Amino acid sequence: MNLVIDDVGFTYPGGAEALRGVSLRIQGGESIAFIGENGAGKTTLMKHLNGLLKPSRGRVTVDDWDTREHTVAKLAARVGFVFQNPDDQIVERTVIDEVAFGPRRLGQSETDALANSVAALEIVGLSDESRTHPYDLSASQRKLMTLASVLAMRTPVVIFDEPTMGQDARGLKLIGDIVEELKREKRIVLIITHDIDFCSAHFERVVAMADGRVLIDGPTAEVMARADLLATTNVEPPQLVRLAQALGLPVAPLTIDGLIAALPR
Amino acid sequence: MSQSFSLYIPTNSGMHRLHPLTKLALVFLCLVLGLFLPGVWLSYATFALIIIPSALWGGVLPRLLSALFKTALPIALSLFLIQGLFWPGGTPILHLGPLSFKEEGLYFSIQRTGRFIMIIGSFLLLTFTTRPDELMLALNRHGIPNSITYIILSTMQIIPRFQAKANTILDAQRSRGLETEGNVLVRIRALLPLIQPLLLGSIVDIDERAIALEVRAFGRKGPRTSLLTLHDTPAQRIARWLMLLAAVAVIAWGIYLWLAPRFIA
Amino acid sequence: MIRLADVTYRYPRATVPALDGLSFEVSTGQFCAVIGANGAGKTTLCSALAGFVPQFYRGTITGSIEVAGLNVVESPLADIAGTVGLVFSNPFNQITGARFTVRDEIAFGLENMAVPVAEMEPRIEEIMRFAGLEGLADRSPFALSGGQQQRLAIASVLVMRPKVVVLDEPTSQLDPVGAKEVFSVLRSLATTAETTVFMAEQKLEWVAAFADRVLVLHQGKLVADGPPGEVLASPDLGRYGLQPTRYTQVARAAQLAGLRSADTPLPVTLEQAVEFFN
Amino acid sequence: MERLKRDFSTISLVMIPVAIAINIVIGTIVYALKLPLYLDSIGTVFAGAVAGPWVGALTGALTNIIWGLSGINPGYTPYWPVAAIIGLLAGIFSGIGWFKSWWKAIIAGLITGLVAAFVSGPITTYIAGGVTGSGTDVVVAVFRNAGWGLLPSTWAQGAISDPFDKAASFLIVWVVIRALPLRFLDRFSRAEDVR
Repeated sequence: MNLVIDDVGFTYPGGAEALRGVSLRIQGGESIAFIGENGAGKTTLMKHLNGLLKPSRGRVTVDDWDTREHTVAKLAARVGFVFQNPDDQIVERTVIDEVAFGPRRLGQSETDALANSVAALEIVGLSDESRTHPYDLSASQRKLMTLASVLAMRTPVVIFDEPTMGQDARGLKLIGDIVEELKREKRIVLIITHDIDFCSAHFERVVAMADGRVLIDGPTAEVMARADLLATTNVEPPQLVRLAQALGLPVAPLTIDGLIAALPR
Repeated sequence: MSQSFSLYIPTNSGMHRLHPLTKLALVFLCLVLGLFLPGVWLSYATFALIIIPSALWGGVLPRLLSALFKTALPIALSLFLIQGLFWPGGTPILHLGPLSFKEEGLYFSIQRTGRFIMIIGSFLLLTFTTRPDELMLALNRHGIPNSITYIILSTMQIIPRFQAKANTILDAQRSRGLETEGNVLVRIRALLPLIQPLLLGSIVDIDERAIALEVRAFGRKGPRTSLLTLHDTPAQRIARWLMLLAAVAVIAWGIYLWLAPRFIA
Repeated sequence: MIRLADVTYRYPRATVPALDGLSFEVSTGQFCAVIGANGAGKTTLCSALAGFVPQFYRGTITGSIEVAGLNVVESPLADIAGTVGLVFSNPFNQITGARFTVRDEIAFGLENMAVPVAEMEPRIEEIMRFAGLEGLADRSPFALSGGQQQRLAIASVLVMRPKVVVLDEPTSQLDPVGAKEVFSVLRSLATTAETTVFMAEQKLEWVAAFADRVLVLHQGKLVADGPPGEVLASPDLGRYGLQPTRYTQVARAAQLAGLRSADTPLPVTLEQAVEFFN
Repeated sequence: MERLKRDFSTISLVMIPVAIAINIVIGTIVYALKLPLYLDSIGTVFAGAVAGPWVGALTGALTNIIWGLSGINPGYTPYWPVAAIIGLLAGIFSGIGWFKSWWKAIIAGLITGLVAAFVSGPITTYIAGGVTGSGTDVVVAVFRNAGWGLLPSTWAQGAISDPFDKAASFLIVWVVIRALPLRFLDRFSRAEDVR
């Protein structure tokens, strides 16, 4: 599976130009964090990958499919997209049915849909809640449930929009584990986030966007070292990088061990 | 997308500067004229003599005419076709193959179209030239309870938010493979996954919205002040009374015309 | 300014208490943060300080809560309104929608309290400057960014001059820069205006940098209480589902690796960490 | 009186704008989807069901007034009494427990649709000469051609389209109420009538 975004421009019907020529190539197994200010075009770009939006110019292809030639419902089998607010999708009366909603729509057999849903709930730590009403979960659990609802679709590409918002330490750890598991399965994981510490801990590649364009695109450590560029996207470097900079160390460490190793002995 | 659900056009004409109640009285008079004037042509005459000059003064005439045209055209067409062609026992004046336009039906259609454009035209005049919050403040000062004006104003502002939310819900469900395009049955089936999150999600939010109101002392009894100020003049006050008197006179005349033949007979 | 004595509260239909035997006091002008895992009772505690628990949510409560001299368990909500301000995380739900401009939205609470217009205007100007909303007075509240909307929500409550402001995760839906702005507004509120600030929060880095005092809730119970440097560096933090800041984690790792003395107190902020390592 | 005060709690005041917005937003979407339904009173029916007939009536009436006042659908305003009656009836049917089963909800919707058609007939006749400018006007043509009077033809048109639409709306509200956790339903004054 690979995604190709080729010089994509997009203008909303109202006339707002949200993307001004974005080109990216994404290979199977890559994990990429998209950062940048609200309105920089991150969500607009992600919506191009499953066909919710079709490019005004340029081309988006998911393997051999040009997104303009396929409906969202069809593209959903290849690209799973978790929206920011769980309340925008809840239709079923139990957590398990809610998670199975996508798999059933994609035409998975009932047995597969249920098995995939059970497995997805296990991953997000909600196995005990499968018979619970979604609205009887806490807001942070509802968010985890929506992650499960896309995991269960077993798509080769998974997109998360701000998955860590409102999560505590346990939730962060769970979501981190999910990302690692998806990476192990060689799926493409894309995330939109403001949580720079989370993105530096789990993502190999970072794309910073501003004003409908790609500002920087590169390995995480390289991007994190560019405090000047990050500042223009309303993002501060991760705590470890800031500490290293304040100590005058010549590295941009992404892990605690990395910083310790760089300390003068 | 506009910020509130209203076609108010913010310019600074003399019409705009009138006290909201003056405009409301004018609209009331227009409604009465539209509904109670006898004959076929009088409503067109009052439309030309009151609504058009007022709209011109307010700088909203082109917008008013185009909005009016869009609303009234389907009704007028339907009226002329249905009541013109199928008026039982009418006098045929124009033959169209097996069908014919009846004189009574045409008269009836002209009259009702006139009535309809008076009603719609006067609403549009009010909407285009009156800030909704000023109108509500004026009504509030004249005995309409605070709760009603709160409901009307906040509804006007949450509708655009709900429209956006409905679009997001649609996107979220399509991303999970929900098919929304196709035959009537497919589209009807797509309705519940759209309606339910919209309704449930907003009911869940009701708690917070109610608390936010209480925090701002909305539940406090007793008098209130208002930062918004309304400008009134003695001339406008007199004009309002005159318009009300005129409206009452027209109603009385209309009732007399309706009753007189019955009593004389 | 805030005094809780043995407060236990259960939501209707709930089997376990959401607040369990809470007792503490917060003095005037203090910036007090309450932290804890999701479900620890932070939101319930915030609602209780403003009277909505139990008056709005019903349920059963024992013990006493006094805020700014009011018995908030029993005083009518309309009386609590001007004295205790409450702000929560979703800015959209806090905008009344009944006003069409930022200025009128801020005025809403004052109008309900029948503050004369002549007095309203300078108060609104002042609070807009304080919250960094200058130049936005005539905009629609819905045309603002999330961070601006949240500062509007805070300004709309502060303009009523409450003695205590309670905030329930006010930065959770904001980007990092927006979050830091909110923290610094609250810091100067506590310092210069002597308003007591009580805030539930997840972003420990900012809690460490801005708060005077930190409470830790765990399953409805108060399990730690003290200055940020002490509470946030405590080895117990993990037991309550919380993760110390990276600064603390690195410093602890350095101690374990024998690079720094185990006696030096652990840092919780960037400044302290720089000091720790130099 | 005490009951009425409870019906018009702060919760209701906040719920009414939400219900009106639901009416208008769903109504607009359904219209755009070109479905043979209006579904522009789901919010009204919900409000009536959970907060009583008077809240329902107010929700209905204000929906049409706001829709008209916004300038977007000025032709709807004169129908505010119809919308009010739909809310009122939803509240009354909820009071006698008809929202507790799906088939009773459908019957309640059918009856409400008939009443709505009855009330809207004279308004349509007086203001717009019996037509609505939509496809169902064909029905009026057929009855007029058969020699029916103005008002009866308009009634016939309404009686064919309204009950079906209201039955669908009542059924959707029944589904939504079933899906709503008790914790949230409890906030409303008539919660015990619907579950």
